[in-house]
Amino acid sequence: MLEVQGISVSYGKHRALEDASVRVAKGEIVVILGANGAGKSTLLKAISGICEGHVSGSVRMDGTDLTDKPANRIVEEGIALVPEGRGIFPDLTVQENLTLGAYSARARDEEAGNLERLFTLFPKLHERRRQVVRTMSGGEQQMVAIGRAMMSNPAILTLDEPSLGLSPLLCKELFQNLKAVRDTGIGILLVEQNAKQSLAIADRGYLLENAHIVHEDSAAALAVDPAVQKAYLGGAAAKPVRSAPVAAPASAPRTQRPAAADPAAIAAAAMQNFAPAKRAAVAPPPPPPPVQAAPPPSRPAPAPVTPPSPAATRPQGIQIDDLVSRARATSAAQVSTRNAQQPRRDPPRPKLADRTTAMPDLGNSADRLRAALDEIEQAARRAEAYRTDHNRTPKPTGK
Amino acid sequence: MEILITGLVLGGTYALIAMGLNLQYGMARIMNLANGEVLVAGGFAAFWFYTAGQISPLLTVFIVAPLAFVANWLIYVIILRPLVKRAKSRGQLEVDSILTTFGLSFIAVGVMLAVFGGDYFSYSFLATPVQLFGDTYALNRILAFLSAVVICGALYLWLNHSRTGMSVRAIAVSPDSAKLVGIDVPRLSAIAFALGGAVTAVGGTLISSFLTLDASTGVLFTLKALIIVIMGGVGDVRGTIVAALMLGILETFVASVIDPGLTLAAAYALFVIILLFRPQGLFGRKTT
Amino acid sequence: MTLTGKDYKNISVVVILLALAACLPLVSGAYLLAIGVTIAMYTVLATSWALFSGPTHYISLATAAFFGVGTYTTGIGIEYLPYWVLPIIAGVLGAVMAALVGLATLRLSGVYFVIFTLGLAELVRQVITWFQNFSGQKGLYVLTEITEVHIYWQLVGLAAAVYLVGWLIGRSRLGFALRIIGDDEEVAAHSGINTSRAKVLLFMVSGSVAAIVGAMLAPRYIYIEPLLAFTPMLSFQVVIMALLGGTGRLWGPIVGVIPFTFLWEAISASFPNQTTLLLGVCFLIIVYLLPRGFVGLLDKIRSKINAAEAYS
Amino acid sequence: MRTDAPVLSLRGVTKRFGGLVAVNDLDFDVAEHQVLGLIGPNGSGKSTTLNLISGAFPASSGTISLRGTPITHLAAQDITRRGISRTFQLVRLLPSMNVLENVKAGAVFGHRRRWGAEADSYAMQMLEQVGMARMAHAPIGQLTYIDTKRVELARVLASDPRLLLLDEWLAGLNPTELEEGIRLIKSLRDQGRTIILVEHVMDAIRSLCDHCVVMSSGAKIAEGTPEQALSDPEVIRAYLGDDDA
Repeated sequence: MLEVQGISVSYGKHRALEDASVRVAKGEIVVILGANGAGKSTLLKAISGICEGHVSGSVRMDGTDLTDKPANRIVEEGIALVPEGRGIFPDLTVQENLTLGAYSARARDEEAGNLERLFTLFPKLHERRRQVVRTMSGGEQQMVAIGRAMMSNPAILTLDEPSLGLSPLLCKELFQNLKAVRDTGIGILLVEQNAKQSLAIADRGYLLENAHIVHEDSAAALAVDPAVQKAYLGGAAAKPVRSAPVAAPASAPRTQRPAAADPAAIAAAAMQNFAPAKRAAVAPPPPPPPVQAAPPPSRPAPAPVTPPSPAATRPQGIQIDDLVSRARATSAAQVSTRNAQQPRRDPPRPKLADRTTAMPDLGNSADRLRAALDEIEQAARRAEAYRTDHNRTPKPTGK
Repeated sequence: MEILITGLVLGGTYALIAMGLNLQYGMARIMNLANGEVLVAGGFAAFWFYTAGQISPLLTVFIVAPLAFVANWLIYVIILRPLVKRAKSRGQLEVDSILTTFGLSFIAVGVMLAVFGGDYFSYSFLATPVQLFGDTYALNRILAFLSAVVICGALYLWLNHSRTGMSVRAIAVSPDSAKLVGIDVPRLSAIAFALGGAVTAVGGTLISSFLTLDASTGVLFTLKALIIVIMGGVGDVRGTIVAALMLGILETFVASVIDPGLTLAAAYALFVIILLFRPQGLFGRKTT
Repeated sequence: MTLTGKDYKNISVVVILLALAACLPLVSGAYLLAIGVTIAMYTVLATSWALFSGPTHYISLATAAFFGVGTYTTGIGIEYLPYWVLPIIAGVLGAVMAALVGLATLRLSGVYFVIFTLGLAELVRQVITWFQNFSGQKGLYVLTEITEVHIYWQLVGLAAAVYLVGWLIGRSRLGFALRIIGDDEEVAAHSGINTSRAKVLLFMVSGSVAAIVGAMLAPRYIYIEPLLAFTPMLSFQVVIMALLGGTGRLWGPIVGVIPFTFLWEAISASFPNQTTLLLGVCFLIIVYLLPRGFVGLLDKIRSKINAAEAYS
Repeated sequence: MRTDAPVLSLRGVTKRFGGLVAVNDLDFDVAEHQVLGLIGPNGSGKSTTLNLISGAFPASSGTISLRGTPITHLAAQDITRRGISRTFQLVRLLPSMNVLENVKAGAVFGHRRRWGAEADSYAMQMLEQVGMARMAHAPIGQLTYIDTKRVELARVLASDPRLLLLDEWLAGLNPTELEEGIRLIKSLRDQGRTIILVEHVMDAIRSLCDHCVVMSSGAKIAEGTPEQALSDPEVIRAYLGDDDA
């Protein structure tokens, strides 16, 4: 069992990770989701002892303290990292990469057995074992990287964005492979941007936002969490149903800028991603016309300290419009409040458990899914129409 | 034909020296400009053992190699490692290590001058002629060449087929990845550096059996070794051997056809051509 | 060009110091004058070296090559041309040679440049020796009316010129470009600076000055031969003096040159056989104890004093 | 319809690194005064595209032209001189210089070259624009993270570019800083500057961009207004992964 307790990392003045705690047991896949720059890679680097910043906190593997140990010692304790950029030896052959993977003392005795197991898992590596890795495709290189890490006979495998640069098909294959690795009893800690696919194979997940771990839940729960979507596509994507009818009529002149919201409001919307307690508050610019009459704002949206009591006071049908109008009404006020509040955001942060209960109940996930699919179809039609009408990069097919 | 064989023979010994430097620069990432002094020291040892105790240079090799290994290991750990740790960037390490190894080379020259004096030294070992393809060659050169072939071959096998050799190559290819597979990079870098020094010193021992050396010729060998390593591609064993043979043949050609005084000029001309058209070396790959 | 009051002050200080330096032959004996020539020579060489190597961090070991080319320009040319033309020709030759070397190597990493310049003096020496073998002569006699005092004044004048050029470069776009290149070459390129051109230009200045110094010093040697003109030790001494003083400021190298010249005199006198060894020790001392030279040390002390004042 | 050439146009631009195709046959145009968002998941080739435009390395094939003139094979400094300036993903400042000198670097060597007092005053003007004038003489080491970003932006602005490339300029900012950052970029937009924005902060994309190009695995998968592009099913798939459900 890998236990990371209250780890903080800073690069000079820049705090890349603050007080993060994560644990991974053997035989489970744990995924860490988060936007770019949220600190995901830093966390994995800190665990593996290759972080260049200043690290505090503790990393323990089966009770052995690994904090401040050199990277090669950490490998000996059974943690293998597949870093971003793969961490392979591009000028060596597949076979050599794998042999090097088994360099550590803990792996040597089992080298033959591990290799055999690996080749059953990835037959392609066996086929290509004499090939120089640099000449292989991105997906194959990723396979080598995972194979290399598995050769060190790890108890925990950590991977930094393994799907990076892979085509959707290869991604699918990769995640299937990871599942197979998990089934051999290895624990996997996965940092990913590809939320849907990684959640589909994961057991648990953490949401990392702006250097903090803001949420922990089962993978199934995270998969239907609108906050996860928002973390990737921003405010409006979480409510595609609403934006569909009004969004961008195809005839809109393209030089026209979107209704210029004031920057504070934009930032406010963007910041919804950072402030966990306000996850439900969506203030997308340009705001769509309310479908139903919005109830008057009961209190300013950004107040982060006490999470709103769920479901009961907020009928989900009007929730978004409600929040939109509130956000609009208070957007000017928000700036000053926020300026005053943001820096002090940390101390009153509610505990994880509180926050999970504060998650707004979005009802039946099947309904949501259906709505989302409808929306996607509409969007596809719209996009098609737009393409034929307004193809400004003339390709033969457009005419 | 004669030029070709003499050139190949000379190139073979160059390959050995350059291999030593390549281990130090390509693998341990230290540009060692005191490399030539290590070579001269190896030659001195051979000279001393031969004149004082009639010990064959071929035997001296077995004394020189472990001594040079230990000495270079100490140099790396005591003098160079602090620089590696202090360096914030590759560029800074390069400047620092160049200056430091210059200093070391001067110190080595100074010590050798103090111990042996400034004279040329040479001894006559197996200077008997042998017939080969109708021409005559000195036996000591042939022997030196054969020894170089054996050592280069052994090194090549070691690097490509042993576990430690492979991990040394791994450090050369990607030190960051090497850490992740559990390789103790600082320790292995020291070993690569020490081994490079030992190989160079052995090269010096062999060369001293047919070339005249003096305390300050080291820098010429450093230059030649550097040119070979860069021509062949840093960290590339095959390239080193090919480049060394090329240089050996070129030098022999220039020396016998134009003027023996122009060998370095010829080497430089070759070097410039390589720099202009293939700056990554014959076998090196462009870094992007 | 606008000059501030501080500029005027600095200029007058430099002019006064140079004038004082020029007065040395009037008051000193032959020995002191000889040391004066040595100091003036290394000041010019180290300052021009630092003009290029300071901002770019490329370590040039080609000083001896340029110097030797200059010496030979005088040695060969003195028979055919009036003396005053020769330093000019030497300067042009040095610049051309530097341009060629720079174009071939300055695009590449620093190591290639070091290696190339390290062998350059030896390369030129071999070629010249080879030429001489044709003509059958071993060396050249440079017999002129020029005395040690003349050489000294020429060098002081050249030093003034080098300081002026360095000061002008520092105020020019080229100097600004070099500072940017020294900080971050990629930013420099993306700011619109032609980085290789800037580097080659500065290397040309540096090479040209070294060749002029060689041309000026040739009469001192009277007899020149390749081994003397292209002694690699010269390159190393220039590097060490410039680094000892510090390359961050125009006045840095001279701070290294003066103490080092006296130290070197003492070493050569007391340990004539250990000079090489002690030069090596000097290298190590600089790398480990004075990585930014005396200038860096002064800056450090000054900032510590400032910090202490800020607290009190 | 349009008579004037677009400020920048890419046609069939491709970049290979060894066997890996980082950018694959990319076409798009940037019109005058347009703010174009270049978005896509990590590793989709956005930064590589920016590097190709700015001349950090050459394209393997295809053409990039600035107002109809090909600039595909020019060196970085020549591209900058012709009027394309960029910021770097990880801020790159000149550590030995103060804030004003950093900005002056752009003013002196950029698209429109200035020198002496003119460069100083122009650099100062740019510092005012990004709100850093009061720090003009501060050393770089004293700056906070967002301030370093602002100085870098000022340096780029000081070169008077026709086209501005911002590489994840908002990444890594905390909420307060993010707000300032968005306001700053918005002010640039309102001046009518032509900008390519590589960005992950989607709300910023939505509000700042006129037009979006979405990339995935090196290729363009969608294009249009931010609303259109972000609701494109292909885009949703690229970001959230294949939906197995």
